Amino acid sequence: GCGGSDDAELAGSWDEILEAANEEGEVVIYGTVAPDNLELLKQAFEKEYPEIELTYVRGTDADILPKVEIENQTGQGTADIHMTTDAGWIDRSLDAEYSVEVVGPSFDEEAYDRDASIIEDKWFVTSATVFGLAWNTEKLPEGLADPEDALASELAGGKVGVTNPAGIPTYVDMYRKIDVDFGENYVERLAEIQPRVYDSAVAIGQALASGEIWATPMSSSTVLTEKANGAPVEFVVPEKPFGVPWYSHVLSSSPHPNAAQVLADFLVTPEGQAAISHDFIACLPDIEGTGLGTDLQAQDVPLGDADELSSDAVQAYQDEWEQAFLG
Amino acid sequence: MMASFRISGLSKSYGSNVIVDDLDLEIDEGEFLVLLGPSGCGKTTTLRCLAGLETPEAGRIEFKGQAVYDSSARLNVPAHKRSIGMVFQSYALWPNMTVRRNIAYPLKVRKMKDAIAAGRVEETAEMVHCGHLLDRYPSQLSGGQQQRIALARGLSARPDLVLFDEPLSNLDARLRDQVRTEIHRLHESLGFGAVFVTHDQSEAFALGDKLAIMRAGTIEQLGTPDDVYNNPATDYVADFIGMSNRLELRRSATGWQTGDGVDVLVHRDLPDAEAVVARIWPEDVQLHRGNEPLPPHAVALSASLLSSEFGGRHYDVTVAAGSEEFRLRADAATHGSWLRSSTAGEPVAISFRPDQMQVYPLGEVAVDRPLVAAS
Amino acid sequence: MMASFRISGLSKSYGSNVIVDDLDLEIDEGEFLVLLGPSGCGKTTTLRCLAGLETPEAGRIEFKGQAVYDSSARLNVPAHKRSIGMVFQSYALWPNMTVRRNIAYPLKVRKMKDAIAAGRVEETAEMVHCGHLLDRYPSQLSGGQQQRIALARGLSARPDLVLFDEPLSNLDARLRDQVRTEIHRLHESLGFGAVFVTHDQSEAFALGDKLAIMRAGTIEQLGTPDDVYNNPATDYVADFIGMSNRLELRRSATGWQTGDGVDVLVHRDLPDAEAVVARIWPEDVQLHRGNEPLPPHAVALSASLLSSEFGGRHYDVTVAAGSEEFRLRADAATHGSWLRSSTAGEPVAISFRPDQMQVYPLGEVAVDRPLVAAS
Amino acid sequence: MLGVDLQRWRSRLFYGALVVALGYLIVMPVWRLQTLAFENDAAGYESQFGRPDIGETLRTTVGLAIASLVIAMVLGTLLAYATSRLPRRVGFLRIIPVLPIVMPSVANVVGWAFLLSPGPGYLNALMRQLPWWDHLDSGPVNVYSSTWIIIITGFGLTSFVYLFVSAGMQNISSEHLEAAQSSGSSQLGVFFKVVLPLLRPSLVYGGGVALLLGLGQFTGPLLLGQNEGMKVLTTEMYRRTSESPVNYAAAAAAASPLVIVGILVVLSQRFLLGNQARFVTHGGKSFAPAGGRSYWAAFFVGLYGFVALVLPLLGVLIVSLSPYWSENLSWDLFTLQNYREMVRTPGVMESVSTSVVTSLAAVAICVPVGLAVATLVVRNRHLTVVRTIADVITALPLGLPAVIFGVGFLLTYTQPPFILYGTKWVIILVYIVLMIPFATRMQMTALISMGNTYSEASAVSGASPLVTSLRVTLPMLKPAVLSAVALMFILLTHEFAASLMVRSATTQVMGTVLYDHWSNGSYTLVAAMAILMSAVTAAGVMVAMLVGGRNVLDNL
Ligand SMILES: Nc1ncnc2c1ncn2[C@@H]1O[C@H](COP(=O)(O)OP(=O)(O)OP(=O)(O)O)[C@@H](O)[C@H]1O
Ligand SMILES: Nc1ncnc2c1ncn2[C@@H]1O[C@H](COP(=O)(O)OP(=O)(O)OP(=O)(O)O)[C@@H](O)[C@H]1O
Ligand SMILES: [Mg+2]
Ligand SMILES: [Mg+2]
Repeated sequence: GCGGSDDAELAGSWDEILEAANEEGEVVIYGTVAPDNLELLKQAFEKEYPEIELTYVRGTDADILPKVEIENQTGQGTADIHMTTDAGWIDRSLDAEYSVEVVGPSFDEEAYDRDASIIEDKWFVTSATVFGLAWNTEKLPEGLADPEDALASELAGGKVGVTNPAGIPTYVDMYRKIDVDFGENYVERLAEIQPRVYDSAVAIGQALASGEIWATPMSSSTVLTEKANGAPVEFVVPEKPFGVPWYSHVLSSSPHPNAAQVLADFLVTPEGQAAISHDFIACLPDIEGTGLGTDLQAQDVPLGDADELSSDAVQAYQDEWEQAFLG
Repeated sequence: MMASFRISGLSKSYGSNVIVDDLDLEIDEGEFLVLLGPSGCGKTTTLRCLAGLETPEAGRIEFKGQAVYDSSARLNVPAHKRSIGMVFQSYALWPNMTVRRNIAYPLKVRKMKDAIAAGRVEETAEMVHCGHLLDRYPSQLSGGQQQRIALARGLSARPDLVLFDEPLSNLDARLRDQVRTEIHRLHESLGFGAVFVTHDQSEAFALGDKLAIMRAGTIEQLGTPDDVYNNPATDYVADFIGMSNRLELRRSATGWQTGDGVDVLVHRDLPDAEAVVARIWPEDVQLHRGNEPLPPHAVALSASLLSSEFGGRHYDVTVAAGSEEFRLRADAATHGSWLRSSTAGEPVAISFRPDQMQVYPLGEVAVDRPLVAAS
Repeated sequence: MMASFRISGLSKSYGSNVIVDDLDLEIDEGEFLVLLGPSGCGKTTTLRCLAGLETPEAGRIEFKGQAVYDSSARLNVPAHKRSIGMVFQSYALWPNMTVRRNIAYPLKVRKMKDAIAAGRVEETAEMVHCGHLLDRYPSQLSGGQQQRIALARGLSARPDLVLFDEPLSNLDARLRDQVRTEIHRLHESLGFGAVFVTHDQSEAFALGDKLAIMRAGTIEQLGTPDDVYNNPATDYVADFIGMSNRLELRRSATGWQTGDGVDVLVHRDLPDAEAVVARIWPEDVQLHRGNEPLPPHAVALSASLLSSEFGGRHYDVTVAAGSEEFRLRADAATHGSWLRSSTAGEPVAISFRPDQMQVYPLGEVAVDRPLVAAS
Repeated sequence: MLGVDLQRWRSRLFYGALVVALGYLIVMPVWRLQTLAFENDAAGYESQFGRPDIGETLRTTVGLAIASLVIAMVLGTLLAYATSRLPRRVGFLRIIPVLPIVMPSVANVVGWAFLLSPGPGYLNALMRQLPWWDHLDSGPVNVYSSTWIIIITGFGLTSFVYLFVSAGMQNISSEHLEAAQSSGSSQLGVFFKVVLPLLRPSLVYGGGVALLLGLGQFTGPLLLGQNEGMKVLTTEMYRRTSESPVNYAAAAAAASPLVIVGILVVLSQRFLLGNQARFVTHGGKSFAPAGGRSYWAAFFVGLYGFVALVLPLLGVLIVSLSPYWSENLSWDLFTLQNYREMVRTPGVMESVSTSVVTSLAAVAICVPVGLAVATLVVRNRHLTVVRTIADVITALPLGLPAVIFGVGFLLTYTQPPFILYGTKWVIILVYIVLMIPFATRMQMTALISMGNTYSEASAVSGASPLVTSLRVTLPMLKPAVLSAVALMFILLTHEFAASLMVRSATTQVMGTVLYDHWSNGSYTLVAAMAILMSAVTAAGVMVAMLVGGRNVLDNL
């Protein structure tokens, strides 16, 4: 791949980089993190670097990954930094020269733990999400204490919501993990109570708020936003939660290579974390508004195994899953 | 004979426009009535009220003594339950059905299976000389053939009353004559009652047992063709049926004279009128070359030639006499040779007998005859 | 006078259908030529080739000595570069333009600004008596008014040649007469060359300086109306122009006789023919009541009454004489009263003078006159 | 001397170039897709058609299309008949059957979900107040069942069928119906024996289009069909393009049956419409069914409007005003928060302007191109080959789901010779391709019904062909053009299936923003966005009506 435009080159020292970044004046991030967090990030970053305007683009991996690839192929870069949870793609990208090394000083802060956090000096852990138990407090006032409660017979026949893993490696990974972590044959027993199937975690959150379903063992923490809006929902992280870390990298097709480094650096500062990891798991300790009531840190959440998540493996699991849940 | 179909006090408006205005009309059994009138006078609307395709506001319509519409009894028999046939200007043959199915349709929907079995379809097609076209589609027929099939369709169920809405006006001159004669003969042999709408006076004269001349939603004159031709009731009727020559007369010391001061003898008593209008048929006006002697006792006017059109045994000549234009028919044998070589503007004279004039009070008022009674 | 517009050897086919077949025609300057023929004979196609709207396969068309189409030179001047005006059957006024803009259009696109400034639009509108309609849209006009405006549009640029494609056939009877007279007068005052297509023979006779009767893509007869009326070249022409009475004659020992054995004197020399067909105009046939004495020296046939239609000063009567049907005009004054009370089937007689017959060899062959030469 | 030939060659050259350009634009993306699907020994086909559930998928696709087609045909025809019988006083009701297309299909589907979701659906909640249902705690209607997906899809297609059928009805002269009535047919008899048979061409054509739309139906199965695992070809294509890694080859393969059916339908329509003479009813007066006008018709049209338009819109509106989707409605919960948030979200307002700009640009290009193609097909019968190709090519996009073009464009315009990715141009190009059939067909119909005489009258008046088209043809086509513009604007501002593929992250249109909200955000924002889209579309239509008069929608 070729880099950004000709006049966009990375400056020498960090100070020069900062100066060049101000010159560049803008930076673009693509991410799959919730839009609210990206908005918080924008505000925090522009407060810290008033001369640089941050633009964010929120999309699913299916949306964003092809675009990143195409921008790299064509050399028509738009994005500077890209943030994803797709382990397989991260793995493949290391051979494809999609990324440049990160140079910011914050990566070397002790609290960040560079060795545990950065892959090949390019991909750095940024945040993490965990899936938890959630319920509608009007329909189910007593709530859920652990995953086993979601299998109660009164919830059988469409009062529990689950996500369709169709083609999404992360969800396949989740089903495999909770089948062990949530108790013996958890997935099989879950299928037996005939839960309602949704296309995404977001859809489950909406259904929960509306009372269409009463509970779910696999809610994303974004239901907390609904809760803040007054919706009758509650969310807890179970003992052995399933989670996914977000990794970010600076793109080699970046049109603003200096600003990109500055933003990368900012992401792993406490200010950056307070924004990007709000209601998620931060990659630094003790950040206000993060952690979801646990003391987990993003580095504790392992990245999926790229081999187990090959498209053949995902397809095979999908067939199995459909047999159990929709068959 | 008792009137078989009777319309009384019929009124119909669209919004605030009164289209049919308290109209009375009777059609005897087997009678062929022609409704003649200018565009927009309400002919079609009247016909559609008769058919039941339009709902009038007031009045009563009787078919053979039975009311099919009565505003006071709130009765309105729908179109498909009246025994009618209808022939439209645009033929309105169903393009997706063969000729046979088109003609058979009225029999089928009226469940007249016996008639179909007895060959009524073929018989009716034969009557309009289209027996060989039964398996074609309408789009494969000429206009004249289509209109004949439409006629057959209107007649196949042998309805009591057949309604024609300008069925000939889409046909060209020669076909028009043929289909007209066809209709005439069919009527004579089948004897249905008929109402025929047209605004072509020659059609009306040729076909009608009786003529009704309509004007703005009412009947201005009802009579036999002969009666209407020779004694048009009003100036309006005279104008409409083609009595196109018009001469205004004013009372003079001795009697009546034209604007140019020519004395004209008027055979009618017109005590109150100060000015009248006289109407003369083009056929009754004689043409004279400038130097010819003029006939005695005739009204003679000097004029100048405007144009002449060859018509076979006659010429249609237009002349200007004073401020009026006159149309007349000049015999080709007598006038042909000089007319052909004459040019516009050539001085001529015209004459007509005073008793060939119809005289009406000036103005657009409808009047009863004799005029004395109207004054 | 030299022919101003000349068509020679014109041919045009659609696929394998030859529509116009090696046709020759000349139109003199200021001449009004009427193309008369049955539907589908190629009148419109010929007209469109003249206009440049259709590309012929072969032949040559000259406008005032200049070729505008020549198949051998591969020359084809497009329609908009020929100096023509055209009046369509369907008016074809542009509905989105006012009358004024419609009439001004030919001047504008030909960049004749001076003429517009000089008031040509108003003048032309005045000529068709529509000066007061200039600011209306076509949809606000009656059919007759629309056709007048179409006329004005066709004339406003004062083209050399004006083409009319059945401009009157969408108008009703009374309007047709009016607009026809209008066209006649405009032609006399402006003197343009004109080709007028119609299949109405009375229109053709009334308007034409010359008549061309077409048949299947060729000209069957070309002559003045008078000439065509009195001496139709062929049986086909005679039939088409309305000489509808037809009598087949066979050679007998003494001369010629009808199928029923009535002797008929034929004034022409017909050495080879065994059978001929005679044509007689309806106007030339006399009607006689059963008991009347028949005129001497006339061909007299006994017949039975079929139907009669009132026509004002005359009746259109159809009778059956032997196996033939005859149409004739009976004077209303003489025959009116008994005709009105007569019924179909009543025995009558008809007669006509032998010199009023046109005689042609039997069969559909086109022949030149005198018949002797054709045999 | 060379006049004839030169002129011929000039028009041949012009139309040839036009057809080549259109061919590249329309055929190339499909070609690219197929190349991809056949790569590596047709690995794409193998991966898509080797799936165990492919039979089920195909059956569902066909079943959904046919069942919803039947609903749409019946409703569309009845509506067309009913609107022709509206009492004069409520004649304005006749625009109701086309109004549902002003609402984006996502909004429509989501609206129904809000209303009829078995648990919190507002209508279900209402129905559970009724005595015979008060024992239920969910239902009685389950909008996620295939029955209801079919019904909702059928409703969505009804407007299209209506457009074709009512246009067909306008062409039946009233005398044909009165002839049947005076022959003794009752009103019902007239409808079945005369109206329906005469409508056959419109029914075949409208049915063909609705069938293709039904086969390409995406929103309903995707948004509502998850529960029961409903799979149709389009959702499969979507899955293949949204899994990781993206499998474009399999998506392309999944599209193939649709491409084939699409081409077949387009060709057979062409064939059927070629023999239309038997159905043309000439004659002056336009369709006005016999037997007068009826308030039942008004009631029926009104009811349809209420069910197909007002109800789902109401559902969406309520949700857009709520802080979260809930079955419990109370006035004090209503808030404009969602709208405020929507306006604040970066990109939303830009997406409105991008949508409007790209749609207008596409429309502005489509109109003259469509006119040129229509002129070629209608008026240049001597260019046999070119005109046949043009006719088929321009009908093609109607037969193919927009997603296909989206993917095809993504593949085509990210490679030389034209690298347009990331620009608005690629969106405009897709939009042009999607709309070419409408632009062409509508102008073609207008040209045909206009006839040749108007332009011939201009030619003999001395106007060259160019002057004629500028001064006569175009002004006379104005109503048809405006209607086409209105329809294209509506469809384009709602577009998201193709836009999703070719948008770049910073060039968003309204449809893609709505989609993003749907997949990442909350339904309340989706609802607000849907209302915004409807408002923008309605505003566009209003402008068209201001320019073109009230009957812009009637002329559709
Ligand atoms: N459906 C309608 N709504 C409103 N006005 C109408 C309607 N039908 C007819 N009219 C008006 O009623 C008047 C009479 O119409 P009608 O069709 O009866 O006339 P007509 O005598 O048949 O004329 P024509 O010879 O042109 O057919 C006309 O002025 C017409 O504009
Ligand atoms: N574009 C065409 N393609 C094929 N055949 C045609 C075309 N135009 C005309 N014809 C055929 O050519 C023949 C002559 O047509 P034309 O229009 O010249 O006849 P016409 O004498 O004007 O008849 P009418 O009096 O009916 O107008 C007809 O048989 C017609 O079917
Ligand atoms: Mg009428
Ligand atoms: Mg013609």
